[in-house]
Amino acid sequence: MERERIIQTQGLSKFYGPHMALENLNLDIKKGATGLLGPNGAGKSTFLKTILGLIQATSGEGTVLGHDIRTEGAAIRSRIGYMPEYDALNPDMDAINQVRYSGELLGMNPIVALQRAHASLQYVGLGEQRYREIKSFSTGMKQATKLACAIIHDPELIIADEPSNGLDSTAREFMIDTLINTVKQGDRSVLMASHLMDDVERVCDEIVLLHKGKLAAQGRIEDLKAIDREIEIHVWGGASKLEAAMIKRGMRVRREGRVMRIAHESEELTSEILLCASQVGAQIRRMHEYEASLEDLFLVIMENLGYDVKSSEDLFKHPIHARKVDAPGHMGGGAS
Amino acid sequence: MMPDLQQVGEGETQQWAPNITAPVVLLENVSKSYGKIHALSEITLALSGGVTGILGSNGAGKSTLFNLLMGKLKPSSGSIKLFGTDPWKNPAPYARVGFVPEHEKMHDWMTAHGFVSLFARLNGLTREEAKSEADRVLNFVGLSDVAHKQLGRYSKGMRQRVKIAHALVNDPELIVLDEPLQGCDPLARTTIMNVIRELGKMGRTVLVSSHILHEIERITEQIVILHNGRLLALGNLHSIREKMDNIPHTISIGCENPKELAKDIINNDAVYGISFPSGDRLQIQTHNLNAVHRELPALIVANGHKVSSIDNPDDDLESILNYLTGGLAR
Amino acid sequence: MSEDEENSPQPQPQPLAQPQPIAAAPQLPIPTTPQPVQPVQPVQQMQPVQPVQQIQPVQPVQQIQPVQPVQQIQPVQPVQQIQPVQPVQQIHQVATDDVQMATAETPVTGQGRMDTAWGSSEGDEDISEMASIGQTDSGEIFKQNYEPWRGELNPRWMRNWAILRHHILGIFKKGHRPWGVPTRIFLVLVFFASLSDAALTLLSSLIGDSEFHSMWGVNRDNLYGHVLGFFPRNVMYYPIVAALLVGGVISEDRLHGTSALYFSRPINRFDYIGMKYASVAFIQAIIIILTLFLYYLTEIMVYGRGWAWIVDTFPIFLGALMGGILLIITYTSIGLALSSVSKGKFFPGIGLLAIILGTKTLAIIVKNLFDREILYLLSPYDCLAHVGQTLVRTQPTYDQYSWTWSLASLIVMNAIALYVLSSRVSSMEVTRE
Amino acid sequence: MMSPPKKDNVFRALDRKLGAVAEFTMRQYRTKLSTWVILGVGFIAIFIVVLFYVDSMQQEIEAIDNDGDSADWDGDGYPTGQERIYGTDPNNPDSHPGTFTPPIAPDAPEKWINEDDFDWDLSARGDTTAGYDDDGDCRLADSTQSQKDNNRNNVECDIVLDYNEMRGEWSEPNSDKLVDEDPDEEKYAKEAIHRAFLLAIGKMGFVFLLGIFLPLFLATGLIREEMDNSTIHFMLAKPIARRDIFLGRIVGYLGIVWPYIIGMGTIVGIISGFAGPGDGFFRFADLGMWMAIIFATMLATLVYGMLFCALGTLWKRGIILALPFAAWELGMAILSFGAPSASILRFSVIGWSLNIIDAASLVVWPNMGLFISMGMWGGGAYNSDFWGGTQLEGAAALNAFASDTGLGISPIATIVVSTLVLLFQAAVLWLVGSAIFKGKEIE
Repeated sequence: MERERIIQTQGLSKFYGPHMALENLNLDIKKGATGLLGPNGAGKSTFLKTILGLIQATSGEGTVLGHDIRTEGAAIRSRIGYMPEYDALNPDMDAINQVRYSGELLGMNPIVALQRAHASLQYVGLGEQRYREIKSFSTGMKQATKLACAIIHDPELIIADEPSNGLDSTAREFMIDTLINTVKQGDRSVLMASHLMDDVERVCDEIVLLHKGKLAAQGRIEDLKAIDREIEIHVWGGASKLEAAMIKRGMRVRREGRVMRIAHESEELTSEILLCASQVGAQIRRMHEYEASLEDLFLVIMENLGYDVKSSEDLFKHPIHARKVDAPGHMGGGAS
Repeated sequence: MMPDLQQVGEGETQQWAPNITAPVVLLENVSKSYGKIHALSEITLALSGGVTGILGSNGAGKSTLFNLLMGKLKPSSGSIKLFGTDPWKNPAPYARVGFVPEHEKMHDWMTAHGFVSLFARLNGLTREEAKSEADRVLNFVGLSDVAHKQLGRYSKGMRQRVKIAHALVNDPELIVLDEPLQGCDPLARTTIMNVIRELGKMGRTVLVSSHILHEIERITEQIVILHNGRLLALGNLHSIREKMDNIPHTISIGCENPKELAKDIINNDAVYGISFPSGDRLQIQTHNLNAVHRELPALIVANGHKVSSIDNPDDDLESILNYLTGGLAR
Repeated sequence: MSEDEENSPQPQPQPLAQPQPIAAAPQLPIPTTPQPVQPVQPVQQMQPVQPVQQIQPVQPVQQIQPVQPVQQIQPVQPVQQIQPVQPVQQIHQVATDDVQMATAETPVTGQGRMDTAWGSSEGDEDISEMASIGQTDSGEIFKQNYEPWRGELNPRWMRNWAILRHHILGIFKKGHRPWGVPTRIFLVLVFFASLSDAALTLLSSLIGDSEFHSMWGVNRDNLYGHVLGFFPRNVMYYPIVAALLVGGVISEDRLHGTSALYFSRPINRFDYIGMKYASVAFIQAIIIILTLFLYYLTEIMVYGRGWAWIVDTFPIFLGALMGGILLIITYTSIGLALSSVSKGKFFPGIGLLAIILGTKTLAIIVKNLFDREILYLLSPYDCLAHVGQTLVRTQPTYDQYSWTWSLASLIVMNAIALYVLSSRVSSMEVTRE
Repeated sequence: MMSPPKKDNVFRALDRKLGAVAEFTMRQYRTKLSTWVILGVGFIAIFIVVLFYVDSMQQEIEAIDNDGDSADWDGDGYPTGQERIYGTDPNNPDSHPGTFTPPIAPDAPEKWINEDDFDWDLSARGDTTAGYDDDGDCRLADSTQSQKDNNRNNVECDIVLDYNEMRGEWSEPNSDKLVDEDPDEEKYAKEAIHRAFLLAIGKMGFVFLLGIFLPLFLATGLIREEMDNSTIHFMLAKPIARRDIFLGRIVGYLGIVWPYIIGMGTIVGIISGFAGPGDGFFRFADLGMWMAIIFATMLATLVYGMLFCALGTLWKRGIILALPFAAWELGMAILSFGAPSASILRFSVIGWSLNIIDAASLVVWPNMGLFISMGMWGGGAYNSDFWGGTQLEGAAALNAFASDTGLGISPIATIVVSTLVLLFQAAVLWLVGSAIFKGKEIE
């Protein structure tokens, strides 16, 4: 079943002087939840601003919900709900009034806006706190208020910029649940930009990965994930011996502290691992098939683009001047 | 009256009295209250070397703890020592400290390079030294190609990386990171986590706080749990879990024939409960995880069972935090 | 990388790795009543029971239709097309009521009996309805109900009206733009102080003293004076009113990031500036123009002025009105321009006062030192006064200079201010690079 | 592996912490729009005054015939003054020097305007006589001795100048009739306006306006803005004492403000030196005044900078605390014009700063008091101007802005003492400010 497309762009480019923020972007985002990923500075903000119709693309065209992004910015903005990354709330207002006002700014009449403000605050879990001033809110409650502002007019598309950033686990869980619920039960679309891959993976089915203004990957998360099967074990005591024993038996082992991953090649692998463990007396606290996460996917894609994870060796490759002057000599400082 | 020409960071209220044997971070009965609110009460803690995760929900007192360590707050009672020296009104210990504050605001008009080299100079480097140091750390956090762009044009994650770079510029012994991974992309996140872990292995003392428990789990197993300003637990998270013996441990084993496996396992004294949540899964309840796990591999191998997975569903940070804080810190 | 972390179950390889709990290390506080109840349950934050009045009152008729709910109660299935109404939580509401009714047997209050009675009398239909759909999932708990909304969004004028209303009503009541309490108190004080001439006119009619009336009644000087003259007003009242008002109007949007709230909605920059401008100007107009009207009206009422008098004085009145409007426009332009270049609310206010009072001070110095008049060109207030004097035709202070220069200077000031304002607002960000 | 660190000299040491903070502060100012707005407004304000000064220097000042002897009352073509010299009757058209043999040609009336300028020895002090009857109408041969010596000091045609030690000012000149009675207005007015301008712009423009408002807007936020933005956290986590941060911030602020003041002072000084009246093409003598003005303003910005920075550190709304100080200083500035020796001035900053300028004006223009009283006297009341005074233009302005030092010691000593006091105030405020900052708990 072909789902309807909500965002489409063809050859979208945006230059800031010589600096290229977006380059020839051909995107096709369908109804449902989509994650907008990319390393820092990949052009996500520029992309969001472009599809909101707030800045003009240098070249290329696109539609959002059937509206042309170049000419119908206002129409787009009245049909989507945008949840900005940074604080966008007046700290001296009550949550209910802030949300109501955000509805009125869309053209709702005040009575309807008030009803909808109650409903949306209820929905984002701020039913009890809606008469409190926003400055007394925690980060999680502020994020929820921002979401309530975004969904007050029941938009077809919700653009959430880092919705779960900076939240503690309770608030984060709730924010994610709310977004999932919005997609599943409310049948709305969510475009979610986030660096927290776990959250994206939970909410979204598809991702778009931008890098340096170009499209690096797009598609369903499941399709994109490599099917490199591995067994992950958590060892308690005797990890090195176990590792040695397993390598001796010809297994391919990667190890990070107490966590080891073994390439899943034979059907008997689990039994062999346990055998090794019983021989060296190591405890296997956990053992399960390791499923690649979105984060792995991201890293693989970035690695293909020539960026890798660095280690402390890179940090200490060069001589460090700081040692010379850091502290009094008797503290071990002074000369290195 | 003269500026600090010797660069020794002389103490303002007391003489610099280093004590190499002293723990890097030492808190004794530290309390901090603002009016009626007790942000921290009676914290006693000593840390030396290794990575320690500071956990707690919003308002648990993490930021207060860090601010106390960084000499920005004066403890209401108790004493704080960094390298054996009280940091309040005394900047001397910070020669060996790197701090990543949680706040997002930075000097937007500065370039990343200017920002890092400024703070290198505040560490007592001269201009040239500071420049080369800044190059080094910025290259490390992967910002060398944009090092001369203004911070105001950086995204959140890039700013976060600049903050980390500035904290690493003096090659510190003690590194305090308040929510360092916020807003970082997975690449930076993994890099930073690797570095934190490796710095810990080099014997540096690293304090990290994060809301995302998986990240802490990936960095360290040594944790400090704060809740409502109280110290709830500290130490290795698995050991903490084992100490909580009034909550039974669960071991979940996926295998082809759970009933058969159960028969073999029931002989172990430590096991006191067995259930079969589904056809291919066996759950064991025990008070002594160690005793069961010690026997388990041999037992499975000896009896020829087919086991596909072993899991301790409640031996992770989330469950521990949950149990300890009575479900409030989910 | 130290590879030799041996069989030690401790993960940290280095000697000092373990935290060392010293003498008074705390006992591990083990919770006395562990609650392994499903912890991740955002349910308790949600209110499953929706207040009845929140249900969309739009098309209540359709809610009774028993057919629709059946297919909608499917909890998982994404509803293909958005149903105009949301009977989901309507059903849900009934369901919870029912559950409460069944379990709540203990309370013996009158209220409880009433509930029971109410429940039983009207429950038949609901129960039958329940039964018909109950087979699908009677045990479903709705954590969150996404309530669709199918209202029409009003066009541009309504959005602009919302901005205007939000700012103006904030002066009078809570729930709109929060103006500071000092600002509001000062506005009230100035309003009543501006009514002093009306009050004195009233008083003079009561006393019946014609000399008193000639001092305070409506005449050229007094009409001019109401808007632009008299010492406390020209220096103290209206500039400070303007300063207090413009303070945070744009700068706080920048500070709090609330500009994103505007620009992520179908509001363009022109409307944003225009409405902010209009609201600030309107509040000033309440104080300046409204009191002028009241003053004029008082004179007509208490002295029973006839048409002849009104026709005679109306041009003067219009002149004063124009002067007031010019004053409002100028102060608002300059003030908002200052507000748009800063992030706090102090700088624009102090800046506006500094411009108005500073140019005056400077001009006075120049006048004393070199005996040259520049006030009529330099100071916004004196430009206004010069033009206002011409409009009302009172004795001009700067009679040797043409008032057109002052007017030109005013136009230049406004143009510069509006240019700054518009260029700054057009660079305000919604997202951040 | 690394060479041992070089021995630190003072410069290498300053290049580190303190220098870094100062440099950082300067660069921060440079990037802020508000800095340029404030500096620009100061520039514009000062230069509007300068513009008018230059304009007034270019203006012709109308020569007034104070004694009225250029008029030809009787219509015989001879001005009154000429007739009076030759002893003919100025009111009789038949009596004029043309009837002499040989006949004397009539003078142009202009010759009898400004014909009897001041001839005062401006270095005089104490009881003294001065003045010379240039046009000879006092020394007329047919006048009696008592006519020639109205002031009865037994000197014909002179002016008695009496310096009142108690009040510290010159009393009204006691003049014989028709001595120095028709002074050159333009010469006096230009000099007086020039001096008044220097004093006014030095005291009100530089020391008060720049000296208070630059610190008010620039220094109040030095620490406070960093605290509000929570960017101070970065700096406090480094091994640098808060006292040094405070000092470094102030030094950085001075690094912006002092060059600005020096630049402004130099430019305005050069302009006024060229535009000012005088025989030479440049008034070198005034450079001393400008040095004093710049110096006083620098000290004022230093002390106020420390003060406002400390106030900003003390409270979130430090600018509200600073405003009463600014008002107090304005009051003190105004007071110092009228009563420069009031002891309450010693409790202000501006009193001491203005002392420096006043003292310098006494060094540069030693007889300021006499010069003022000369202009206030203006030749006596023989042909009063429209309002009935004989005051020359510029004298009132100069009188308003000039004042004594008020310490009662020599000008040089006054400058030294004032400087020391201001430096002491700055040091105390630095200690107080850094003590406040040090004890501040910052979240």
